[in-house]
Order: sequence, then C-alpha cells, then structure tokens
Amino acid sequence: MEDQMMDGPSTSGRTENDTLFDAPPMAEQERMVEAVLFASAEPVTLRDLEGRMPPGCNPREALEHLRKRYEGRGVRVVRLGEAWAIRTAPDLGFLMQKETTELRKLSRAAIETLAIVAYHQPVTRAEIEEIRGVSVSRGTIDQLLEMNWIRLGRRRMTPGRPVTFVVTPEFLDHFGLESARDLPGLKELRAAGLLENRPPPGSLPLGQGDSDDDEPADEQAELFEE
Amino acid sequence: MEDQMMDGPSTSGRTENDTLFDAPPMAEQERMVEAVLFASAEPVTLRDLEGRMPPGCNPREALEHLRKRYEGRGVRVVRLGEAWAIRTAPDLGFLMQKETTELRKLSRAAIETLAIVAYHQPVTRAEIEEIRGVSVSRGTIDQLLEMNWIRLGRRRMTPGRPVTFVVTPEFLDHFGLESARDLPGLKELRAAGLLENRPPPGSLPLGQGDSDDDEPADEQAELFEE
Amino acid sequence: MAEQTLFSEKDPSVEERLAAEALIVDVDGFEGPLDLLLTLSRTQKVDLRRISVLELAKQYLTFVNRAKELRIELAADYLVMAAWLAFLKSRLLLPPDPEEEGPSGEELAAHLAFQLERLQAMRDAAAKLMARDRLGRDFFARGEEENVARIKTVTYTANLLDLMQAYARIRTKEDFRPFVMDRDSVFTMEEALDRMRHLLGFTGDWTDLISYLPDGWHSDPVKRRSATAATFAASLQLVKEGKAELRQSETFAPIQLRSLDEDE
Repeated sequence: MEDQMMDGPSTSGRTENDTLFDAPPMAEQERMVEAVLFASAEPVTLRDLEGRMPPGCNPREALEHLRKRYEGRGVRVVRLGEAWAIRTAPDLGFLMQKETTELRKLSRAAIETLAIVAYHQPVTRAEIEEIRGVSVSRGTIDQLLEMNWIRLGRRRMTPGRPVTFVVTPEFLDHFGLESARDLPGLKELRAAGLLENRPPPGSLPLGQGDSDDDEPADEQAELFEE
Repeated sequence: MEDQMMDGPSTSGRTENDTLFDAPPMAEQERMVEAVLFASAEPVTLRDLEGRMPPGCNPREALEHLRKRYEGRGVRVVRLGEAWAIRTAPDLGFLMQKETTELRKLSRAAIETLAIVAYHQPVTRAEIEEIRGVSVSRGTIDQLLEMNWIRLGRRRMTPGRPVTFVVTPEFLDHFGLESARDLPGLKELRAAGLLENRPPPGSLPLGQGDSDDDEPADEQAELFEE
Repeated sequence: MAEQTLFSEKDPSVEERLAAEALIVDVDGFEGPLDLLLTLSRTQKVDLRRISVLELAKQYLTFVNRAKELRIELAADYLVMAAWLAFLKSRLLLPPDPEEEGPSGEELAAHLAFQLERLQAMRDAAAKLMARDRLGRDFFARGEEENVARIKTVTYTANLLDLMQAYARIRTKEDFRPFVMDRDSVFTMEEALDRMRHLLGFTGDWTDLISYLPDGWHSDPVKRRSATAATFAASLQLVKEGKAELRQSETFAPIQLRSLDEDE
C-alpha cells in the first residue's frame, strides 16, 4: 500500500509506530482528508478530522491543499459553517436530475400481472384474468406498458382477434434475465421454497413426476401459444 | 453557470443547441463524469452516463482520464464490469470506523457456494452440489440472491434446461473486482484443471439398480453432457 | 489380499483410531462424506495430488466402523460412500480382471482425488475472496449522495424475488381452487335442475326424459352423455323433492317424467 505514495523520502514515516512521533507527510494527510470527506454521510468538522487522523496531523492545512486541488473540477471542497464537504460543481447540477427519482414498489396487482405476462407470454388480457382469478384493471396494464416492461404482441388469431402482451428487453434488463425462458419454473420455485411444497391436485401422477416434461409453467405457457 | 468553465476557447460552444453538433471538450466531459460518480453511492453504468451527458460525449474515454487522475489519491476510480464508481483507497480504511458497516455473517455453505458460482459461472445448482458433495439448501441460494451477489444466468441448453447462476456487479463492487476474470487465483485454478466438470470414469458406480431416485442422476447426467 | 484388508480394518494404527474417534464426536460438523474425506486426507500430510486414495478409503471405512461400534447413527450418504469406497478398495487391491467391465480402480481413485482437490481449491478460493478488501469494511462508497432534487419522478420497481413470489402466489392459489376442466362439453346437474324446474310447469303429461336435453346437446356423443346423466340426476332430485314422478315401462325403455304440481 505504501507504494501508492508519490512524495519523496518522507513516505516511509507512515507506519503505525512512527506516526506517534512523526506526522504523515502533507500529501498523505491530503489523501486522508479526501477519503474521509468522500465517505462521510455528513459534513465533517475539523475536530472530527483531527480525531480520526494520526496524531500530529494538520487537517486544516490538508483541507486547503485539497480545496485547491479540486478547483475547477467536477466537484468542489466546500465549507459549510464549521464543517467541510465535497459537493458537485454548481454548473454541473443538470447532470444530477436523474438521481432524484423516487422508487416505489409495484402494486400487488401489477406485479402479479407482470409475472403472468412473463411466464405465459404471449398472453391476452382474458387469459391474465383467468389465471389471476380476478379482473385486471386498465390502469394496471397501462402502468406496465408505460414502464416499458410489457408491450403489445401479435394479435391472437381467434374470434375477436384479441391483442396479446409480451415482456420487453427493458424488462429482461431490469430483472437481470437473459430471456424470459430463464425464469425458474414451478418446480424450481417450489424447490426454492417460494411455493407450497405440494403438487397441484391431479397434475403429477405419482412415480412419473421427474421426467423432463415436468415443468408445469412451461406447459402452461404452451397452452396459450398459437 | 457557463462562466465557471475554464478550459480555453471551446468552452463557449457548450450551449444547448451547439451540443447537438459539437460535443464538450474532453476535459469538460471528465468533469461531468467526475461529478456523476461522486454523487452516486452505487456504481454508474456507461449507459447511464451516456444518457445523462450531452450528446456526442465519450464517457468511456473520460473515465479513463479520470481514473489516471485519481491514481494514488485518497479515493480511486474503479471499474466494475460495465459500471464505474469512486471508492476510498483500501489503505485508508482505518480512518473510517464511523462508516464501517457490520458485514453480514455468512455460513460456510454460503461462502463456498458463492465462491463456486464466482469461479465456475455460469453454474447450475447440480454442479454446485457435485463440487461440494452435499445438497445446497434453498436458504443458501436465497440468501445470496437476496444480497444481490448472485443472479440467474442463461439456462443450460441441456435436458431439463436447468437455470444457472452468475455473480453480479454488486458482488464485484463488494470485493473490489474489476471483473470476474480478476478473481484471485483464477488462472492457476484453470491451468490446474480444477474449474472443469470432469465426468466420473465410466458409468456411475453408485445407485445402480435404484431408479426411483433418478432425479439427481438425471441432473448429474446433464452436467456431464457439456 | 482379502485377509490383509480385513486385518488392517480391524487393527488400525493408534493414530488412525484416535483420529477417527475425534472425528466421530464431531460428525455433525461435517458437510457430508466428501468433506469428511477431505479432512481425513489431511492426516496424510501430502499434496492432494499425491494422496493415497487406498489409504484414504481405509481411513474412511475405519471411521464408519468405529461409528457403528459406538452406535452412532450415520446419515445414509455416509454409508453409501462407505460401500462405494469398499468397492473401490477391492478394485485397487485385486489384480485387474480382464472380464470385468467399467473403469479401473485407478481411474475411479483418480477421480475421487480430483474431486477432493477441486473442493479444497474452492475452499481456498473462498477464503481468499473473503479476505479481500471489502466494501464497507476496507474501502467505502460515497457517504452523502448528492441530492439536487429538481425533477421528482416516481419510479415503480420490483425485483426478481417479488416477481417469482407473485407468480408462486398465483399458482399456489390455484392449488386450492377446485380442479377446473375444460367445461365445454360438461352439462352440470345444477344446470339441468334449473332447466327442468323451468320446463316442468309447461309439460303436463308424461314426457320422455330425453326431450329435456338442451338444444345442441343431442348429436355429440360426449355432450349427449353428460347432458343425459345430468338430466337424469336432476329428475331424481325433483322426485325426491316431491315435485315430479318418473316411470319406465321395462328395462332400457325410455324414462318418462311428469310434474306432480299439476295434480294438486
């Protein structure tokens, strides 16, 4: 680690024992102040810096060096009353707008609808309602469309030619999936404890359960494919 | 706002309309990248940077400049897969007692499973079990998923299409790795053949007449078809 | 050969015996037979690549025998491994039988040694990984995220676990639902009862039961069967309720139904 230092001969003075008698070189003190200001959750006072740094350090001087170093950079060292902090340069505030989005959990209706689309795509609204056992409000579908997690798929070639829904690349990206086929099947959900460990009545004849077509989710999906 | 810029004549080109035709100078792009990375605790992806910076910018190049600039300083610019972040230099951890978070205690099974996923990825559950010689409890995988250190990868194109697990950018961030290729000792392990899935010689000597529990045997078989 | 094997099993060295006893006390601490084998292999104090699998098999079998003597219940997989190692040992000790099929003892031993080496390698790798400089302990992220709150947009989000749990919830709910079949060709008794209650008032005299079948349920045999059964069951219900009576002149003759209400 010591080799990270680049300021000449005094570098060697930075070991645990020596610091008692010999403060670290100023360049090293500047590094320390930089790291503390960066990692601290709130502005740091001089006293706090003194308490954290090895004895003999001069945080005030180190701060001055650091402030100069950051002049004209994307962030600045600023003084706020008795404390110091690193802040974005004011002219770059326009870059921070994205940071201010508020995250909220999707509603239960929406996440269930999304799950059904993901597992059964392409799927019509009527099929979603059939699987959920309750009707799906227009708002729920609209929300998922607007979030770009589902989109309209091909129309079903059945009477009424209902539209179908499929998931989008944005959906896969968000959930860290390579494809919707990577979603764990019912068997795996059960193994992961996400399902009651009980086979659905009549679906798994005893003794034949573990052949390779034992993926109810997949089968179900195929049911809905054209 | 614009008047804070100090990088010579091209600065004046940085108005809303001009950016469409003229990207900001590289020094300015470096400032932008610096500001965005400083403002975020999470790694920022290249794509996110591109989305936030004016059109025509080259964040990748700006990041390289920035990384050089911070070499040897109290904070460093680190790459984590396709994302970038600023982190304090590890030799200064002693200053950060206040910020230190209690690391979550992981069971031995979880630690080993994590290492196996990291070194063997993409890896199926059956392969993890083959390497550890015991079954992997569902809690172990769940815990690693929940900590966001592993995620689902592509399914294996073998019978049963088992899901695979891979490590995440959060994993890289936590362990200070630029990519999974930088895992300690990876090359040596590969050279020693210890990352191979070597099939057992001949047919499986165990569980011959016992076809009832053929589920693990099936998965085992898949494992060796690779 | 065989005698020599037996001998060494019954009379293990003192060191082996002590080791085995220490291990037995701790048997819960092991994560299965492979873990135990790895621990046993350490007593050989050699590179795992040069390990004597024969020696290891003997140590393992000694362990299992000691456990039996001490009446310690070992999990099945320990016993399966013991059986396999006994098999391996015999293959390693006996001269190769040209008739015998399958891999040689050496091949099997080499694979076991590979598995042990691989497990050890993963443990070492795990230890190295955990000993790295780590976020939140050795190096740190930005403590104070910049908040230039100008545009406040609400983003709805969910993670993969939410998604899978939601799906599991729906599918679990389905487990409790009565099994729903394709109902296109099923006419239920409730439907038949409704229909007959309605029709009974209009038909004064004896009427063939078949004429109560709904339109469109006559031709398709599957549908006809279902409708007939439902209508018959419904008519029995009506008789039971005292609202109708049934008659049939002989076996397999048409069944006829008449409303009782009219008589009153």
